[in-house]
Amino acid sequence: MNVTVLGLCGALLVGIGVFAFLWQRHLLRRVLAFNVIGSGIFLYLGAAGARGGAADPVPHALIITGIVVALSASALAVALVLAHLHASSATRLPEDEP
Amino acid sequence: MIEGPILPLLSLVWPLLLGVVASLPPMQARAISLLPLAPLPALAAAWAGVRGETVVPDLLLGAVLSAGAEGALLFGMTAVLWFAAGIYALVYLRDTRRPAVFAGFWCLTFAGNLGVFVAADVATFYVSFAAVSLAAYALVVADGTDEALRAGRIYLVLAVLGEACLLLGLILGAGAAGSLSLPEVRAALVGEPVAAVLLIVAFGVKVGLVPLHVWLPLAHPAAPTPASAVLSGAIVKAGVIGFILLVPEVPWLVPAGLATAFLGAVLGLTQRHPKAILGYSTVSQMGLIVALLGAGDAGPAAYHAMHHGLAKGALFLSVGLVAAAAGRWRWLALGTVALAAMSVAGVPLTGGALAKAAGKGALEPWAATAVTVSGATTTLILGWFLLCLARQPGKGRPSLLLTVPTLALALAAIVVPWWLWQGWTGLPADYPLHADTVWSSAWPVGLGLAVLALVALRPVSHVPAGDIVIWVERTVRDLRHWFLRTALERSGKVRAPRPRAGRAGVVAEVAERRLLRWGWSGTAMVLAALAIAGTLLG
Amino acid sequence: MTLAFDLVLCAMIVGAAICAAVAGTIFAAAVFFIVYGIFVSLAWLRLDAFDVALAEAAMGAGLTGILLLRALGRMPASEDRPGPALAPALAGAGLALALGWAFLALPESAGLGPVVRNAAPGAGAENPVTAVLLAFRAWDTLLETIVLLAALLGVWALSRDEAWGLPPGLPQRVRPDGVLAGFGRILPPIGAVVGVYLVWAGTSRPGGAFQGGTVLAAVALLVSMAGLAQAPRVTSGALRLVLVAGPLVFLGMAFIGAVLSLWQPGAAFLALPEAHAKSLILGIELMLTLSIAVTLAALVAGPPEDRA
Amino acid sequence: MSLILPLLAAVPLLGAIAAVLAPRAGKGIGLGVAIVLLAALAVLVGGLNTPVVLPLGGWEPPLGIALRVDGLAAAFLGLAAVVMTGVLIAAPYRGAGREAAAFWPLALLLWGALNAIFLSRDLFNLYVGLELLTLAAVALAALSGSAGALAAAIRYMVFALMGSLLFLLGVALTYAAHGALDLAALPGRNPQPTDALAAGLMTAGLLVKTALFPFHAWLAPAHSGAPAPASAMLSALVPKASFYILLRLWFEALPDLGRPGFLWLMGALGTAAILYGGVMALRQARLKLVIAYSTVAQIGYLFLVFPLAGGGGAAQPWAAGAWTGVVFHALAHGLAKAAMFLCAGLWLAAAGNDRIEALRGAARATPMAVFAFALAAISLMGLPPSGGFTAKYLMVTSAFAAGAPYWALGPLLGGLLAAAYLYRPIAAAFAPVEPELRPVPRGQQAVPLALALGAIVLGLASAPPFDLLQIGRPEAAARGVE
Repeated sequence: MNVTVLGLCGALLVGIGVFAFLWQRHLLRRVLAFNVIGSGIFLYLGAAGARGGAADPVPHALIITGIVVALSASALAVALVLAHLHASSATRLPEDEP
Repeated sequence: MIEGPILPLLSLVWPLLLGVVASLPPMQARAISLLPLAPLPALAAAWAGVRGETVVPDLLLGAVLSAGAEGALLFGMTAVLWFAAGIYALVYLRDTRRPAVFAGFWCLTFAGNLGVFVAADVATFYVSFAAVSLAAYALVVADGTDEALRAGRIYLVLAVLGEACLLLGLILGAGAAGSLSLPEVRAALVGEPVAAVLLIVAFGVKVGLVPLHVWLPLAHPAAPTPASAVLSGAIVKAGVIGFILLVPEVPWLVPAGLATAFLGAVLGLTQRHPKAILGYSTVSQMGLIVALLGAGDAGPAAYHAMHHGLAKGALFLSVGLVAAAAGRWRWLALGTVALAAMSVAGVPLTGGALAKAAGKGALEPWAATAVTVSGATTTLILGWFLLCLARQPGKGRPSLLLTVPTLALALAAIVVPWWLWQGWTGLPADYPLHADTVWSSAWPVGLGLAVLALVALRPVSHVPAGDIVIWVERTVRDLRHWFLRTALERSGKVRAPRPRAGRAGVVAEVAERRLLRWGWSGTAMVLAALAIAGTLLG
Repeated sequence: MTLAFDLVLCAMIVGAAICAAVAGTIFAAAVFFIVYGIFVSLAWLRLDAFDVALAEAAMGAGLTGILLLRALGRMPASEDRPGPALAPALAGAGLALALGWAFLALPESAGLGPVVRNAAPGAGAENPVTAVLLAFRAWDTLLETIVLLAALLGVWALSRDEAWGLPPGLPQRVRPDGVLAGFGRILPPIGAVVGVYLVWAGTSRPGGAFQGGTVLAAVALLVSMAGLAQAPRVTSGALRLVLVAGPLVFLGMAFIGAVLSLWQPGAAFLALPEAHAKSLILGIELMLTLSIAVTLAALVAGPPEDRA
Repeated sequence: MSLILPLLAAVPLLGAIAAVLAPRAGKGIGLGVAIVLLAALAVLVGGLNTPVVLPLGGWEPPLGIALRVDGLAAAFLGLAAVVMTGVLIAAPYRGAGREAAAFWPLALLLWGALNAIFLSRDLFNLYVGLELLTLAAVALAALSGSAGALAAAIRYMVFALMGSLLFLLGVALTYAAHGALDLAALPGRNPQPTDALAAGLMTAGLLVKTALFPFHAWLAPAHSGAPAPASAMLSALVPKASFYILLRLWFEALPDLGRPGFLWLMGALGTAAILYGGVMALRQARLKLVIAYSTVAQIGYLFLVFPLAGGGGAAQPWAAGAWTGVVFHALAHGLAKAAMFLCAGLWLAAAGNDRIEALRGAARATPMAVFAFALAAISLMGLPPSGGFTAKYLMVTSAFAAGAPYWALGPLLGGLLAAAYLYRPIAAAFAPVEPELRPVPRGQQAVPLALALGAIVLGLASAPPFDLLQIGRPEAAARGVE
């Protein structure tokens, strides 16, 4: 039961993250939303793996790998956003500028 | 790896290799000198007789080369004609703009041209046909003039249309036959009228069946003379072999072909440029051949096509020869022209007379009469050609490399039909000497000459070469303007629109700007995931 | 009782996530995100996933938070105008509903837990998560360290040509008697000890190269920010050697297995000889930790820059 | 084989590490990697009769991860090897400056990611491979550092990350439902109601990464803004990797999940992509954008495999015509597109910009490059005897044999559109004017020529690759996904 709550929480986090990812135009906010989606997916997967009582270590390993990958992507994205800011003084993509 | 005789395969591969050699830096400047070498294996193959089946399982979808009697005959004619034109080109194209490009495409076109006659499977035939059709574009535009580029554009549009029809037709046929073998596809086509019509359009473009003929009178004057010769003599025969190999007996081809024969001749009379006149003459002659094919008689059609290839090749080459000849050389040149022209016109005892005599037997009486009468129109148009050609200025003494191939082709056009007569037609050896045979080929010539005298006194008014294409071009231009105007009025938002792809392009550009926005695309993405899941639930 | 706790925890997580998603300023959003990360690592503790909780706290909340805050410090405060909300809300809600339904529709647990626990001792690690990471799914882990390297190369490639060859990040100017400098003297030794312990413990208890590496990376960042030590230049051979040492040793060991397999039946690409598995895993982990620490620190520092 | 597969997987990564350590030797290292991999592939293809499976570390799935090579994998590994070799030879980066120090290791990492994907059978491992591929590709797209390239790279990343997340969600659901990540283990499991959602999420994520219309908007700016060698990799190889996963997923892991609506949707989007990409390509004034939008169109062909595989098409003279044709298309497009982008790079360097008008007279200044471009164009148009023709031929035949001739419309119209949009650069190159291009050494023109010839040879000698693809061909390739 508790696990189900956490799993549904993960699903909800994915929804919130997706909403923010699509809605926000500031690029750093998109990076942030990307991380919310990621952790939501991980929680969802972890909760699914814990339903049998004893925790399944395979999802844990996958999630640790996933966290590292997400951090790598975030770091590159943030660096890109900053470089873009220096090059064009904009915090959004050209098509999202008012 | 390769099963069966190797010579036919070598005939195709050798020119391709030469084409590659021509493009190598040390050869580029002298690439034209390679042209006469390209047909050597093909000549050997033709001399030895193209027999047997060559199978190359690793090539394409498993290539099979094998020629029927008609294919072998046209294969030989093609090799001879390209050989003669190649020698002619040594002098004629000495100073061409891009020798390597020209030589490369010459070799590619030639390989394709041979390929259509020996192909026995769908893929090889299509590849060869496409090679000969599309590579010939480079020969048409070789001079790079505006006129050549326009002719090339029209040629390309029709060639691509033909390719598309051919591909569809072949695919439908291969599907119906469940096989790639051409004879089986042909048999299956009887029950596939759509595929048959597609193939008729594809080959009709190539042979210049009215109204698909418009490229011929434009491309021939634009191309360099040796290229015009092979274009008219050999390349259009790819369409003939296509009809022979693939199109089942279709009765309405007889009237369609005869109409083309007469229309071509009449339109030719409206021209002044000698090569344009010859182009229309080819349209006319190919109409006769199509009529023979429509009657279901491939043998005489191939025989006629062989003769026409040699004679028309001589006529085209002679245009360059006359321009290079003055004084008594000019008389020699014009004499050669007259010889070849007489043969095409069917003056008794020439190759042309034999070709007509061989073909009439299979036709219904009215059609046979029409073929006889066409002798008059052919005489008329070729006489007109001679008059126009004689008016062209000439200078100097022609090189032997121009004279010999032209003369040889003209003589071959007369001699070769005699040589092959009995073996090919099965008619008695003296049949062409019978009085009624002679008479039926003599009176139309006489009639034609008489009318020619009238025309020479009062020339027919000039129609631009390509006739209906002028009207088509104008309509397309108007439609395009109309499209763009309406499209622009509708979309005030679009900045600096470029006049390409018309309204569809404007719509696409607006869509692209929407899709570039992550809010839109990302939402679409998530919804697509759910939608796909939805389709999978059912 | 525990259910009530879980419900409250989930409510806090979701609340923090919503605040991070819609907060009026980006700064507030970033702060909420860090809070959110800490809550999520609590949730991992609830799921008995200590390794993940450590990783989430250290990387998900910690390093990502620092990354966002540092980037924010470099940006002009711009007003924030998101796009239309309806379609994104529909997409988000639709996805959340579908996932929620799916979670309830999942069959009884079908995981590999028992299989892993049986095989783990033979793989040289008592901690089953470490066994999965460094033995069963070692290829994933290897690729993942390469992903880190790729990200760092990508980040460095974004420097201006004029700044190429400088140390990563902004030039640091710190007052030697400032608070940061003081912290910088006290914290590193503690951090280093914690980091190495996490790695060493990782084979039998929660912890491991990634968690330990993150702590060490934080130490390195602190030292650099406090101006105690100058970071090496991005072109420095030594720095680059440290960056690739972990993956290189990992790949090297893997290849030895592949070569051995030509005449030795038990050997294979990425297989460690069973007799030395435990020590080899520890050795690989230490090398990986070093590389991960330096890579993470350099990732957070950003491309070399020659101006503020 | 126990050494060959690890070599294919690890040597590019080792090369990347070496290039990090010795940036100045980047080119040499890259070529060394190319030689080793080409040799390994030659050995592999020479000895491949049945699929080869290598459990990594000796741990069999579902516990461990297994690499597997069949004909399809070998074909894509070969494509990557040939294109990457060409790109590495053609890439002009020298010294230890920023671009050189970034390009060589990133290019090798990209190659490593491609090989990892082509070899992998494990869904999560495929996710990690995809992420590695994306990060390397984004970094390469941003390499020039211009504002436009940076914006394009960010957009690329936003799209690609969302695609990865959707894919990861699907993977998570699959594991939760089946306790397995190995593709080969999935068909035997009990079907679960969540499978549809998992498949939908994974498929949508991969569609984005493959840039199928309407998720393609990121592609053209990113591919046209990258330096030419990077564009060649991005356009020729990167979308193929995610499409490859789609093929594996649908034809091997989940063949029974397909429904007519899904197949129809994929075919419709594919056809729309062909037409839309063609029309957009026609409207571009810059050569690199023409080529990039051509990629959008060419990607559309790939998705016709879904409606065309199976059906009446199975009863043709060639087994699994549509499946084989689509793979041929992916291979031929990869070779031709790499050649085109490399040509575009030469002309960009020689003319200073990549407007089509700037090409006028290029046939005189750079005859080999123009020839290469024209050969590549022949394959893209689907004219014989190119690989593009063989592909289109097989697809169109399958459409007719399956009694669904409307699916042939896309390939046929697409060929005409390709002829139209490629005619303009070629006509400009042959314009009879004095070229304004700076001369380009012949050695540099030879690389695109070799790649374009490869696309032609693929059609001329289609039997060997055809036979290769039959090794371990999934049953669903002939039976269809349904």
